[in-house]
Amino acid sequence: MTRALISQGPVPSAPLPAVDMSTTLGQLHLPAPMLTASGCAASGRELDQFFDITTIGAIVTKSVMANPRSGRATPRMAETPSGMLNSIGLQGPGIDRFIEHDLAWLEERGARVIVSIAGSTVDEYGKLAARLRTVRSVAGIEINISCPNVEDRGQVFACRAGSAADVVNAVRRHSDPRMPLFAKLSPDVTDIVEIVDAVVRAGANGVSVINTVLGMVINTDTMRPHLAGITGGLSGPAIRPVAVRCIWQIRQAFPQVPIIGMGGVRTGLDALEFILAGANAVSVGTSVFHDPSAPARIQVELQRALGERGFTRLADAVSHAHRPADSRAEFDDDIDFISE
Amino acid sequence: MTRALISQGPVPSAPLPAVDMSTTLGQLHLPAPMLTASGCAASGRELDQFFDITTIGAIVTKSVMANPRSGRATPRMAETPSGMLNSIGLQGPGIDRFIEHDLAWLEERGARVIVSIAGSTVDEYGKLAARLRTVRSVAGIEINISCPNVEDRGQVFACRAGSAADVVNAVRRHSDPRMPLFAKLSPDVTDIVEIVDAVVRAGANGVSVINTVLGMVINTDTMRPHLAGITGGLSGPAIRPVAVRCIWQIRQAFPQVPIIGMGGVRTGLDALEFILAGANAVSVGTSVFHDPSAPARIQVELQRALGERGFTRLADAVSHAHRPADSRAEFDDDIDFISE
Amino acid sequence: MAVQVTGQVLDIRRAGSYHVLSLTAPGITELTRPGHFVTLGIGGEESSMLLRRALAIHQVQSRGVYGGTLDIVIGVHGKGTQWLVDRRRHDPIDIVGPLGRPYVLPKEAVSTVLVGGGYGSAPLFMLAEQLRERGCRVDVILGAATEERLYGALELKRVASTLTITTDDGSLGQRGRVTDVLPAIMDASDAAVVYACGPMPMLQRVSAIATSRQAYSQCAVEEAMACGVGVCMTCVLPVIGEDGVTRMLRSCTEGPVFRGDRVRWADVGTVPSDTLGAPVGGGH
Amino acid sequence: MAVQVTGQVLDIRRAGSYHVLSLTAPGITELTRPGHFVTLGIGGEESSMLLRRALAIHQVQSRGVYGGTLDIVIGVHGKGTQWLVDRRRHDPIDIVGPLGRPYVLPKEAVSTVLVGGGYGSAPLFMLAEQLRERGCRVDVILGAATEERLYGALELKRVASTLTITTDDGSLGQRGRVTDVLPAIMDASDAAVVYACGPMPMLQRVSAIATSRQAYSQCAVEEAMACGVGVCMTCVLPVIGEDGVTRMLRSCTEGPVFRGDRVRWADVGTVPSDTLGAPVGGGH
Ligand SMILES: Cc1cc2nc3c(=O)[nH]c(=O)nc-3n(C[C@H](O)[C@H](O)[C@H](O)COP(=O)(O)OP(=O)(O)OC[C@H]3O[C@@H](n4cnc5c(N)ncnc54)[C@H](O)[C@@H]3O)c2cc1C
Ligand SMILES: Cc1cc2nc3c(=O)[nH]c(=O)nc-3n(C[C@H](O)[C@H](O)[C@H](O)COP(=O)(O)OP(=O)(O)OC[C@H]3O[C@@H](n4cnc5c(N)ncnc54)[C@H](O)[C@@H]3O)c2cc1C
Ligand SMILES: Cc1cc2nc3c(=O)[nH]c(=O)nc-3n(C[C@H](O)[C@H](O)[C@H](O)COP(=O)(O)O)c2cc1C
Ligand SMILES: Cc1cc2nc3c(=O)[nH]c(=O)nc-3n(C[C@H](O)[C@H](O)[C@H](O)COP(=O)(O)O)c2cc1C
Ligand code: FES
Ligand code: FES
Repeated sequence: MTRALISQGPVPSAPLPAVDMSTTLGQLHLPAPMLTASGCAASGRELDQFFDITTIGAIVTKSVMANPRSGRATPRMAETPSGMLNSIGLQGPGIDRFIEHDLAWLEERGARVIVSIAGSTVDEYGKLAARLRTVRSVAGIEINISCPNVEDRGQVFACRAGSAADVVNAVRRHSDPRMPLFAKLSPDVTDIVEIVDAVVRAGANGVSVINTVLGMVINTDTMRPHLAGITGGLSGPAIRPVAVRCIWQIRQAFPQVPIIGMGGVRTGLDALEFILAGANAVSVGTSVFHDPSAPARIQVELQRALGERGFTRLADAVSHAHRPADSRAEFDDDIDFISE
Repeated sequence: MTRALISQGPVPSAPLPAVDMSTTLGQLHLPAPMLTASGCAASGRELDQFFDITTIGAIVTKSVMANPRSGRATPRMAETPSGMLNSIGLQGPGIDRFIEHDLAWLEERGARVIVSIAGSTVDEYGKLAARLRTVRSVAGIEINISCPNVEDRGQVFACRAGSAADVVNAVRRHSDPRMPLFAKLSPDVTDIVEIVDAVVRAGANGVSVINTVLGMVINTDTMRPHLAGITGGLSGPAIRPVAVRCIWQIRQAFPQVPIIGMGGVRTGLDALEFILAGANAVSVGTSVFHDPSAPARIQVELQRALGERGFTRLADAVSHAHRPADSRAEFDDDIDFISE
Repeated sequence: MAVQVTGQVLDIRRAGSYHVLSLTAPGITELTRPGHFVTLGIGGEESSMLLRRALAIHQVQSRGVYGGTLDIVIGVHGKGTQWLVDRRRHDPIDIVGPLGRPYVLPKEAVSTVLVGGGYGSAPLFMLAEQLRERGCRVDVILGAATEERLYGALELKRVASTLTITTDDGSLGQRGRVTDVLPAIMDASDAAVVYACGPMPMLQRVSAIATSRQAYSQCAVEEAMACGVGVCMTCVLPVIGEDGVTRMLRSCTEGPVFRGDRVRWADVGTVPSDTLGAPVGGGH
Repeated sequence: MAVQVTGQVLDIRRAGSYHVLSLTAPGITELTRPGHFVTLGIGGEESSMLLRRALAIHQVQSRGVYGGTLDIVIGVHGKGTQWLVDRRRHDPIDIVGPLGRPYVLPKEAVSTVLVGGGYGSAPLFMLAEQLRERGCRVDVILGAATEERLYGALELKRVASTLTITTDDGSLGQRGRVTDVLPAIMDASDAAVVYACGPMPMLQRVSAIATSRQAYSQCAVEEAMACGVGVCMTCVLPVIGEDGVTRMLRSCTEGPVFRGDRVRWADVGTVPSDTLGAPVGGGH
C-alpha cells in the first residue's frame, strides 16, 4: 500500500546519499542528468507547478517548426498495454512566437533549455537553426529528424542515413559552431548504428534515442484505425527494452558519443538502466502523463540508487554495464548461499 | 472481480453466435483462425492438457533446425512491462527426432500442423525443406528467417530483402510445389513492405508477422545485461501496436497476400483487431505463458465478438478496417446523443 | 494551480447506474471551483494502464476530520473506470487537481439554465449553489437515455428553481431530449446564460439554442486526454478566438469549459482548413 | 496432468518473514504429490506483469467445504510476490497445477534426510509425512540466514525423527550452514536418500555430500520460468542423462526435482561445451 506513495512527488524519505549528479554531453555540462522528453513537457511551464523545473538537468521543449502548426485531427492518442500511441502532428506556435513566449519565460525562470526543432524540408531545419542563433538562452538543440520529408514522398528523415545526415548538416552549418547538437533518432530502422555514424559525421555532437516506435490501434467498435492519423508513435514502458537495446548498440559502436536516452523511463532504476547501458543523460516522456512530478522524482530515486551501489559520481556509472567481465567477483563460489 | 474469470478457459457463458470461423491462407484452408505462435507451444503436447488442440486452426511448432541444438545459456528471459524478452537460442531436437517424435504424435492426435524451420545458412533451410517433403502430416511451413546468417557476419536473414529472398527461394525449390510457405518476418527493419515484396517474389505463399522486437534489459543489481545472450526478443501485449501496424502496412501494399498475424494477442478483441487490420489467421504466443488455454479461449471470444458485430463469416471481417470511408454512416448527426 | 496528492477512498456507493466515489484530497478541495476536474492514477504501480482518467469534481467538503474531501460520479466505461469502482475503503488513489478552466459565473443576478446529460449533471451541483448565492435564478434540465442514467435529480431539485427531466425512453420525466425542452425554459425565465455538461452532440445543440436566443453558453467538453495538465496536445478541438482565428485549443487547460459559440462543434474531430497552421494540401 | 482453475484466497497469514497463502484449488489438490508446484497469475487482468509466478505446494487439504485447498509459503522477492501477499480473503487467483516432477519416494523403508533452506522447507512437510507413512526414518535439517527466515520448524519437529536447525547468524540453532551438519546426520542414520529444496549453491553441496556417501539425492531447483508448463524453454539447466549425454533440460517439466548427481551444478547458467547441440565456435 505504501508503495503507491512513490508517486507522491520528489520528497525523499531518507537523507539522500551524496552523489555528484552532474553530467557532460560533449560541450554541454548539466548539473543533473534528468531531462524532459520533447513533446511531453510543452515548454516546462505547466510542470513547474508540480516540481521546480530548475532542479533537473534541462527542459527539452516540444519540437518547434518554422510556422504555426495546427497538428492533426483527433483522436490523437490511444492507450496501449504499458504504453500509448500518439499522433499529434507537431502542433505548435512556430519559431517566432516560441522564442518570444516560451523561451523568454524559460530564461526568466532560470531553467536550462534544449530546444527541439523539426522541419518538413532540409531547408526548414537550416532556417530554424539560423533563427535560434540569435537567442542566448539555448543550451543545446535537439534535431527531431523523425519527420516526414515532404520533398521525398514523406519518407522520414531519420530512416535513411543520407537524409538524416542532410538535416544535421544543414543545422550544423547554420548554428553557432559551439552549439551542442543532438540528433534525435527513430528506432524504426534496420541498423541504428549506421544512422548514428551518418549524423555524427554530419556534425551532431550527440544523439537522442529513442523517438517513438511506429504503431497502430484498430478501434474494435468503429472497426477503423483509432487515430485520425492512422498510425502513431508508441511510447512508454512498453518500449523500454527497445530503448535500452538501442543505447547499448550505439555505446558499443561509439564509446565516446554523448547519448541522451529515453523511452519508457518511469523509475530511478529505469534511469539507472539507461545510464549503465551508456546514456549520459535521461529524458522522461510518457511517464510525465502518469505522474507530472516524474522527472524530479526519478532524479531523486536515481541518486538514491547510485548511492546504494556505491557510486559517488553519476559519471562513473555511465556505460558501466559494458565493463569487461570479472568472473571471480561475480561467480564467487563462496557466497552466502542461504541468503533467502 | 468476476472479470478475472475470463482466464478460466474456453468455457463459453452464453451460446456462441453462429459464425463460420474457417479461413483461407492461399492454398491452405483451416477450419478455425487461431494458431499457436512458434516457440510458445513446443509441439502442442503440453498444451493439450489445457485445451483440445484439434479445435484451433493449427499448431505452429517451435522452429526446428537440422541438428539437435542446446540453445543459449540462462537467464533466457526477463519480464518487461506488458511483455517479456527471450533469448532461447532455438533449443531443439533437430529435424529427425522432431519428425519421429513430435510430428508423429501430432499426426496421431489429429492436429493440423504448420512446421516452423530455422537455419544458420541458406543451405540448411533447403535441407530442412527437403527432409519435410517426405512427411505427410505437414499442412504448411513457416520459415523463421529471423536467424543470424553465419555466412554473413551473423546478419539476420530477415533484415535484408536479398538474404530473406535467398532463404525462401531455397525452401521453395526443395518443397513440394503445393506446400504452403509462410515467411516469418522481423519488425526490426526500416521498410517491412520491401521485405514482403522480396519473399513473395521468391515463392512465399504468405507471411507471418511479427517476430519479436529486438530489446534488452540491464539487471540493476549485477549492473550487467540480464540475459546471457545480452539482447533478446521482446514479445507480448507491449508490442501489439507494432504488430497491428505491420499487418496494416502489408495489407495496404498487398491486398491478396495471406497474412498470419501475431504479437501480443491476449483476448478475442485483440485477435479481431489483427483480422480487421488484414490478418487471415492469428497466432498466440506469449499469452500462452500467462494463460495456457489462451488460443482456445481467444478463439471463442473472437467468435463472440464477430457475432456481436453482425458477421456470419470470419472471412468477411478480414481487412475490414481498410474499407473506404463511409462518412454518412459514421458521422450521423442524428445519433442518439444522450447515449450515456 | 494544481497539486498532486495521494488521497484515500472514504466511501464508494451506487447511484443508479453510476458510482459515487468519495476521496480525501487535502490541498485540492480548497482550490476547486465548479467545472474543475481531477485526474486519477489507475491500476496501481504495476498497472498496464499508463494514463490517468479525467473526472469532473462533483462536490467538495473543505473542512472536517479529513482536511478536504471530494466526490466524483463515475459511469463505468472501460477498464479504468471499472478499476475505480472496484476500490475499497482506505485504498490509496493518486489525485491531480483541480484542473482546467471552471465555469465563468455572471457578475449580475441573471437567469440561468443548467443542462446536464447523464453523469454530466455532476459538476452542476456546486455551480447551482454558487449561482443561487449570487441571486441568480437557476432552472435545471437533466436528461439521460433512461431513468437509471440520471444522476442526482432529487438533490438538484432542492437547489433549483425548477427541475425538468427528460429521458429518451420516457422512463422518467418527459420523453425526449434536453434540447426539446430547453427553448421554452429559456424563454420562460429570459435566461442570459446556459451552462451545460454532457455528450458533444448535446453541447452542440444547447449552444446553438442559446446563441439563437442571444444568451451565452458555457459548455464543459469531454475530450480524450493523455496528460490533463496541458503538456501533450492530445485533447484539442477547434475554437474560434477573439481575433476570429480558429485554433486547436487544449480542452484540459483552455477548457474543459468553453463558450459554446466559440467552439466549432460541427468540426470537432477535424482540423478545419482555416485553422491557424492547418495542413495545406497533403496534410501533415 | 495439470489443470487451470480460478481459486479464491481463504486466508493469508504471516510466519516469520514469510506469508502463508491458503487458496481454494478444486481439482488440483487431488493430484498433488510432494515437490509439485503451482503457477499463479499476477496482478489481475490489466496487470503489466505477464508471467505467472511459480510456487511450491506446501500443504493440501483435499476434502472439506471448499473441495480442495492448498497452502503456499511466500517470501516477498519483487513486485509479483508483493502483489500476492497483498491479497485479501475472497480475492480470485488464477492457478495452474500441479506442475513438475515430484520427489521420487523410496520403495523400501530406508533412512532419509530432508534439507530445507529458507522457504525451501515448504514442500518438505508433505514429503516427510509420506516418507513416515512408508516407514522411512526422516531426519530434517532446516537452515536460513536468520531465525525469522526459517519456516515451519515447530510443525516439522512433530513429524521428523530429529530436527536440526542452522542459521548463518546463530540466532536459532547451530551457527553455520545446513551442509555443516548434514554429513554427521547422514552418517548417524546411514541415510540412503537426501531430499533437498533451497538455493542452488546449497543444492550443489548437498548433492556432493550425498554422492560422496553413496546416497541418492533428490533436489528441487528454482530456475526462472516463463511458462511453467514446458513450452518455452527458459527454465533449463545442464543435466546428464542415463546415456551419459548432457542436455539442457526444462526444470518445469523434467524437474523441478532432479537427481542431484545428474545436475551439472557448477555449470548451471552456462551451456557446457559437451552438451548435446552445444554451440561450436562463435556460439549461437
Ligand atoms: C474533463 C473530463 C471530465 C470527465 N468527467 C467524468 C465524470 O464526471 N464521470 C465519468 O464517469 N466520466 C467522466 N469523464 C470521462 C472519463 O474520463 C472516461 O469515461 C474514462 O477516461 C474512461 O476510462 P476507461 O478506462 O474506463 O475507458 P477506456 O475506453 O478503456 O479508456 C481508454 C482510454 O481512453 C480514454 N477515454 C475513453 N473514454 C473517454 C471519455 N469519454 N473522455 C475522456 N477520455 C476517455 C481514457 O481516459 C483512456 O485513456 C470525463 C472526461 C473528461 C475529459
Ligand atoms: C519451482 C519453483 C518453486 C518455487 N517455490 C517458491 C516458494 O515456495 N516460495 C517462494 O517464496 N518462492 C518460490 N519460488 C520463487 C518464486 O517463483 C519467485 O520468488 C518469484 O517468481 C519472484 O517473483 P517477483 O515478481 O516477486 O520477483 P521479480 O524479481 O520482480 O520477478 C521478475 C521475474 O523473474 C522471475 N523470478 C525472479 N526470481 C525468481 C526465482 N527465485 N525463481 C524463479 N523465478 C524468479 C519471476 O517469476 C518473474 O518472471 C519458486 C520458484 C520455482 C521456479
Ligand atoms: C504525446 C507525445 C508527443 C511527442 N512529441 C515529440 C516531439 O514533438 N518531438 C520529439 O522529438 N519527440 C516527441 N515525442 C517523443 C518523446 O520525446 C520520446 O522520444 C518518446 O515518447 C519515448 O520516450 P517516453 O517513452 O519516455 O515517452 C512525443 C511523445 C509523446 C508521447
Ligand atoms: C519464448 C519464445 C520463444 C520463441 N521462439 C520462436 C521460434 O522458435 N521461432 C519463431 O519463429 N518465433 C519464435 N518466437 C516468436 C513468437 O512466435 C512470436 O512471433 C512473438 O513472440 C510475438 O508474438 P507474441 O507477442 O504473441 O508472443 C518466440 C517467442 C517467445 C516468447
Ligand atoms: S490532455 Fe495533455 S494537453 Fe490536454
Ligand atoms: S518454464 Fe517454460 S519450458 Fe519451463
